[in-house]
Amino acid sequence: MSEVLKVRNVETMYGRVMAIRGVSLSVREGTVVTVMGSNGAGKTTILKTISGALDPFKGEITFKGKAITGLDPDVIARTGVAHSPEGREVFALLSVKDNLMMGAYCRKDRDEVARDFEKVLGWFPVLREFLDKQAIYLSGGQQQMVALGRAFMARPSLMLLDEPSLGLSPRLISEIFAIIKRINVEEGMTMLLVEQNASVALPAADFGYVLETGRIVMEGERDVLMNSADIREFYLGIKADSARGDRRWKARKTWR
Amino acid sequence: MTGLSFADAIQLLLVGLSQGCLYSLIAIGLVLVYKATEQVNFAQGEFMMLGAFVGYQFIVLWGLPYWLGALLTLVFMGGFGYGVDALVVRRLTGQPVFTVFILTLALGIALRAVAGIVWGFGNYSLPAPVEGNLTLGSVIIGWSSVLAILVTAIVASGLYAFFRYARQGVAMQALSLNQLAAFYMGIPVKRLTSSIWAMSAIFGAIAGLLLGPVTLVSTQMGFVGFKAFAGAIVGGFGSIPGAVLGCLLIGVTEPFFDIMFPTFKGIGAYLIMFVVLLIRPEGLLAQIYAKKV
Amino acid sequence: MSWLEVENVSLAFGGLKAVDNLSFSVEPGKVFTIIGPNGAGKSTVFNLICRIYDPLEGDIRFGGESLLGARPHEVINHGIARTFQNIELFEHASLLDNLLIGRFRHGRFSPLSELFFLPGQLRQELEHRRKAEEVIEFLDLEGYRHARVADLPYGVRKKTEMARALVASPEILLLDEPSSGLTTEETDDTAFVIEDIREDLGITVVMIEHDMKLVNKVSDKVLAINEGRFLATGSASEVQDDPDVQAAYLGGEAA
Amino acid sequence: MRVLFRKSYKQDIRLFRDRTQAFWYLLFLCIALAAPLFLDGYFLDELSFVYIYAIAGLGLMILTGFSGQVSFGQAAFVAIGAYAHTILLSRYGVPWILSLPLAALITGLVGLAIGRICGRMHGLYLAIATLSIAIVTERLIGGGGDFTGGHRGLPVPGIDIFGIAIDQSWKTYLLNLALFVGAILMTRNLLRTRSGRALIAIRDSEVSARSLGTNVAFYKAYAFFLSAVFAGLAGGLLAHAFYYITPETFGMGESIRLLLMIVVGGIGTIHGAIFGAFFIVLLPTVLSWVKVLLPGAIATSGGFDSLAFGMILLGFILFEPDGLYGRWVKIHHYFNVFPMYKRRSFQRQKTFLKTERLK
Amino acid sequence: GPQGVTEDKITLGSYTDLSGPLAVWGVPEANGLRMRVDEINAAGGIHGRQLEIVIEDTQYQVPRAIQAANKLLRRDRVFAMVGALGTPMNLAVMPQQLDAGVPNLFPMTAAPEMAEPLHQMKYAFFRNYTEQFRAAVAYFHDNGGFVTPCVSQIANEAGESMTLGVEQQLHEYGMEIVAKTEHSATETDMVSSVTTLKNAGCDIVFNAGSVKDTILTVATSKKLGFEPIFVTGMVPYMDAVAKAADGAMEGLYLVSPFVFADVATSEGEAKRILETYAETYGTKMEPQAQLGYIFIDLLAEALEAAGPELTTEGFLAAIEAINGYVDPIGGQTISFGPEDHQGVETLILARVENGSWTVAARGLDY
Ligand SMILES: Nc1ncnc2c1ncn2[C@@H]1O[C@H](COP(=O)(O)OP(=O)(O)OP(=O)(O)O)[C@@H](O)[C@H]1O
Ligand SMILES: Nc1ncnc2c1ncn2[C@@H]1O[C@H](COP(=O)(O)OP(=O)(O)OP(=O)(O)O)[C@@H](O)[C@H]1O
Ligand SMILES: [Mg+2]
Ligand SMILES: [Mg+2]
Repeated sequence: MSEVLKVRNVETMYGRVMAIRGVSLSVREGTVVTVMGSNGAGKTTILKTISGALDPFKGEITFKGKAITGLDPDVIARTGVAHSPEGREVFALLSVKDNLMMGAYCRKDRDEVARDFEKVLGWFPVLREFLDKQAIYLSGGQQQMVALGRAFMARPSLMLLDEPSLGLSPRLISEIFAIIKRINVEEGMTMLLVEQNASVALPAADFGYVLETGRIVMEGERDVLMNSADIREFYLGIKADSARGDRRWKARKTWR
Repeated sequence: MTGLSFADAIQLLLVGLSQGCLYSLIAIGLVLVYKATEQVNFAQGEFMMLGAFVGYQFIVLWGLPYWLGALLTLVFMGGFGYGVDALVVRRLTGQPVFTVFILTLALGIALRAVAGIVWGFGNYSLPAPVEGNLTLGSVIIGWSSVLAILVTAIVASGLYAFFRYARQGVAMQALSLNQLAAFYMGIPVKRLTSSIWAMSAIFGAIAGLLLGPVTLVSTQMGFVGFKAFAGAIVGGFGSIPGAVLGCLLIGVTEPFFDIMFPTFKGIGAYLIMFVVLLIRPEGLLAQIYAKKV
Repeated sequence: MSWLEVENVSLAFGGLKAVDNLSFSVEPGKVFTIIGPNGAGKSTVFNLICRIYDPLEGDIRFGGESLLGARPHEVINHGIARTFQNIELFEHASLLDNLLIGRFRHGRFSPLSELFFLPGQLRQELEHRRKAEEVIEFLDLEGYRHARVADLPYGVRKKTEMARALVASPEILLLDEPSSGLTTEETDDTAFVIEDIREDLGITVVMIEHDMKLVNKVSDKVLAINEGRFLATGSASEVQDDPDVQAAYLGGEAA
Repeated sequence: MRVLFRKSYKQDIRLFRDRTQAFWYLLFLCIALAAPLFLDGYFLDELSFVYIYAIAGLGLMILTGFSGQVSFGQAAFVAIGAYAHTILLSRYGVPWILSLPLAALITGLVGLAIGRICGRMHGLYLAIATLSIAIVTERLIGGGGDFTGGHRGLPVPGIDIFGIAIDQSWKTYLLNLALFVGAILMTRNLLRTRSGRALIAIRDSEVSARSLGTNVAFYKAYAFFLSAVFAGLAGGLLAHAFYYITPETFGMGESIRLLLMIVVGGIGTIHGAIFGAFFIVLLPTVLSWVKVLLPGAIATSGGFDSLAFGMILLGFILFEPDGLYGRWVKIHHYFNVFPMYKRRSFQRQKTFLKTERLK
Repeated sequence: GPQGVTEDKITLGSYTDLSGPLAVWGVPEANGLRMRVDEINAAGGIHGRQLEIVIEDTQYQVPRAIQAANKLLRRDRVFAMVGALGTPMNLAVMPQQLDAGVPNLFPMTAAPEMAEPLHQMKYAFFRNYTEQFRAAVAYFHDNGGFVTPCVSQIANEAGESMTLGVEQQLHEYGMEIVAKTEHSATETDMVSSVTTLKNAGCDIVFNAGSVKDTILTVATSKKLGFEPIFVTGMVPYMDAVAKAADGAMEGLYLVSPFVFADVATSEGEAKRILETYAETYGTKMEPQAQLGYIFIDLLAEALEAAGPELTTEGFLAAIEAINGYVDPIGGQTISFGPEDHQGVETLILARVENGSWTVAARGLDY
């Protein structure tokens, strides 16, 4: 399988802060790749750099073989990258319907769009009763649904998902990942997925990276990672309870 | 104070109406930019002034036939508006809107000076699009005022529909609500923003061409912009119908206020606005919403 | 020590009943958790307690005294502090300043002494700072002390909000999804933090949470609601075994 | 490169971070105090203007920069201060030393009232409301008949403090300097105490400011009060600098100038107000010097001044949105880390706006 | 010697509005001033001294004026201030200027304070606004008369002074203003004011106004079929007004202390000046330019008379000695005296006739 997305030792700065330091990763066509990492590791920054919301200071990014480094986000979006950002970022005062429709702004095929619209409502039935409600007045989780649906409406060839499970009920989380998997399989859509909740994200993924303070410290096929002791302990929280004797030590760990 | 005859009242009403429409045209230019980008263009009055001067150049100095000259003016001003955003305002993308507000303040100062240097600081007369008056009994109103009313009605309703139904219209609101997300949706934010500026400059020019014949064309004519602002605020800044509503309210009440306080003509508009804001701090059709936490 | 009592409270937005005749009461020194599907009305309950909305009916009492008389900014004087679901920080101020603002209720409006920085002020400021530093240490925020909060990663911002609520040294703390945006490990830490808040600081905690692992670990009592209505209450395990909760909220996998 | 080691919390509270900083600021103060020894009346008067405008600017900074309420009416407050002071002096023979604070207080109370009324308005609405206040005030003073001297205005009596006539440039200079320094200290104190933080809280998020116990309406009004007091003080001093005051003197133009001032200086910082004052006051002077060097045709053409003024402002806002202070910080940093200064450490990352229509 | 005077140079100063609301006055004035200065220098200066004039832009803002004056007085150390524009500006600047012993000559404003109270360093060119309107009232009272005099005033100090004149003169005849309206400079519509005047049944309206508002008022009245006599002051004395609102201005009267000469109707020296100006500055010589020219000419007259040993006292004496000077453009006679620091003797009445101002009467007074 060919690599849709290639990121070659990218560095991104915020003023004087270097958020990611020479990250390289690649996403193969039709796979789900997840990036795990603690707070401030730089996950969001990577996604933002890929979708052009941040200018990398070094390194290059190629999508479908074309270099997209430092282009404007809308240009990149039109090449087929959809980004469901951290913190939802819905169009606060537009109706839910318009929000979803904006996702399809660059699409001409009206009836296709209509079909996808139905699909989204199918996944998130609650939204149907709120179609004319201004998005800001939805609950946190409902807004997350809108953000996801909106990204899907673009029918991208690569979907960047920043913590899709944020603030969703356990039931919805499992549903969402089922959906993600479905989209991936049925529509053959490639996914780059950033997720805190590794215990659901990793199983859904084919490949995974682990990011710590701006560097990739570990990568591998799902099964490899699933069996790595560190991952199990720190990201999947398995056998945590026994290992959690002295938590000060744990707390420190994030600071290393 | 001598009493008002019925005819006078009607007369004032009509005048107020046409004045209100002139304010509306400027206000619409303001609101347009705001609705689509949340930027506030304090130089809208100067856009109008410039429109009037350009019209003066084409129609009076170069003697082109009126409607041709007017058309060229609109085209020119459209280009101008587009350029202002593409070359100047765009550089501030992502800066707080307040900064843009200040930028346009400075722009206004510069534009007044430029106009003065190019055309001089005098007062110049511009032919009216349509001559003559419409006389209904003892009530008289200039045909150009009637035209102003018509133009405003058309423009306003057109824009209302545009923002309500057109894909681009919605996209513009989207980008004013959340630039980042708009970019992510592949909305050509920069191009849309510039075109909006072009549109507002055009409406400014229309206002200028209509106002120029009434008050002479001069570098100072932009200051009516303030009353347009007041109107837009009264209506609820950001709403097209609101802008028209507010400007009409001000335009219509103003003359009566002046009749009541003949020695305070000119501050009525602002007092009216103030009263409205006291009752409804966000204007008649509020455009400010409660945050959900 | 005081009780928080919510007594058949209702609230509707337009046609939609966000909270529907809901009652519950929180016992002092306990951790009380509200769970429920998205849009169940959990955050709205918090907003009702904090007087952001006026209930259509019912009463909210704290320490026997009704809160409905209080204006939003007076709620904290009853000892009720909160965090927000979609973070509400003072973006352009440093983390430290955010915390110092959190100390607001511990001080009087004394313009002269402030404008001329009379001796008393310095003492006060040092006091506030000391308290702030305690909390910073408590939540492991040292690294970000002087950073602009707008620049912080999501998780840290979440913590900062909790810190800001804590420096106000409230009697009762309302946490809206404290663990959202945290890794499994950080969530575990949060669990310990919450326990400390209850035990060491003796602060009652009411929290909204979706992460059942955290819920199980810390809550003494859980309330499940759906579409604004009462669904079930009891210990964590009891509530999770409730079939309605299973259906409406947990779906297949009960953690 | 100098690294700051914090040894005690006091360091973040005290006026100066450390010795070096204290040294520099005190040095500046000494130079300012000694200015009359080596500057002639012309420069002293120019500097007096700078100080007075800086005081007004600090006021506006409190309101707009810190509490986030944009005001287009500042000149109205200045006018009220100037008129109150002049009328107290000339009509009621109040001694100067009382009349100035009284004028400031009166202005403050007017500000308080307006702040209370406008408390519920936000952003642009407030801006335009205050604008209308400015326009109306000008007109009302003009219509005030003999009491305000109408449109013809009033002559301003000289300054006399306990029988000492402040009638020479160097005397007024020192007086203004003193009040200017006082104003700075007050603003600084405000910022490092509770109320100051409350203002910033309101600016950034009213919701959580409330949830932490801030009475938003009250503190908004308080901000108006303070800024009006400063404006009134500046007004009183300006009156003397003008010798003769008319309503037009404090028209729209002044309000806008004040606003531009704090933006060019750097919004939201004390330095900003001061740098801005230097810029706004000294620019015309500098321009009139530059003009001499330009070919007559350009220099003598009408409109040159305001074109240059507008253009320079444009340039500033475009290339240094953080204002003079922002630039200053960069230069400062440059010398600190010299020679390893990296341009990029200040290159702005792309930023994106969200609606401000949610309150 | 006095400041601003060297062996070979005399430095004069002026501040005016070159880019603000009154640039329409300031810009031509500045040109007129410069034109005459250049002519004099070309002709070898005065007693071997070249003239230099420094003109600062105030944008019609008092603070700017103060700064400008500060520079002129202390940097450029000017010998005299001439043609400074704006009442508020002059009032604000004069105290320090007079203290510094720098005469204030022929300010471009007709406010009474420019000559009163008598001060040996204050010399006004114009009869002041108040007197202008007293004369106007007197003229129409004696020629034809009126019953219901009204005032439409602009809300600024000039308007106020003019209205005062009307009141005072009417008082002489035991009459009073029947209706008065007041408007700000930026109005775009006058129907309300006109309606007020119309309903008051005014048969003469003294328009204490500026340029645009005058045009609007007169045009609107015509439109509403309300046609009293309109009399206005010197401010709207310009072509734009006469030609405005295609013909609506016909018959508008105006009192002025100076004559706005037109190439067509003038000959000799006046014609030469007007034509030279048109060549140099590419526009018709506006009245303000003509005034600027006259100011310098008058000043030069005094400098000549003051002789080579130039002192401020001698110079001022020379001005007071000026008697029966006839201005080269409009032909108005100007005289000063120890007790009389106001130059122009009598006023003229101009009237719009087919699109341009023509002098209808000279020698108005009250
Ligand atoms: N605007 C900014 N200015 C300065 N530094 C920033 C900015 N945004 C992020 N950072 C820094 O960059 C680093 C990475 O931030 P980022 O948001 O990518 O982390 P993250 O992995 O997404 O964390 P989280 O899981 O909490 O979202 C953090 O150390 C953060 O402090
Ligand atoms: N200000 C408001 N205006 C209109 N509807 C609102 C408003 N606030 C909340 N709602 C509606 O009330 C319901 C409850 O909202 P709430 O935010 O309390 O849900 P929640 O339980 O917090 O869900 P989540 O876990 O996703 O945050 C939702 O359906 C939401 O759409
Ligand atoms: Mg993130
Ligand atoms: Mg919620």
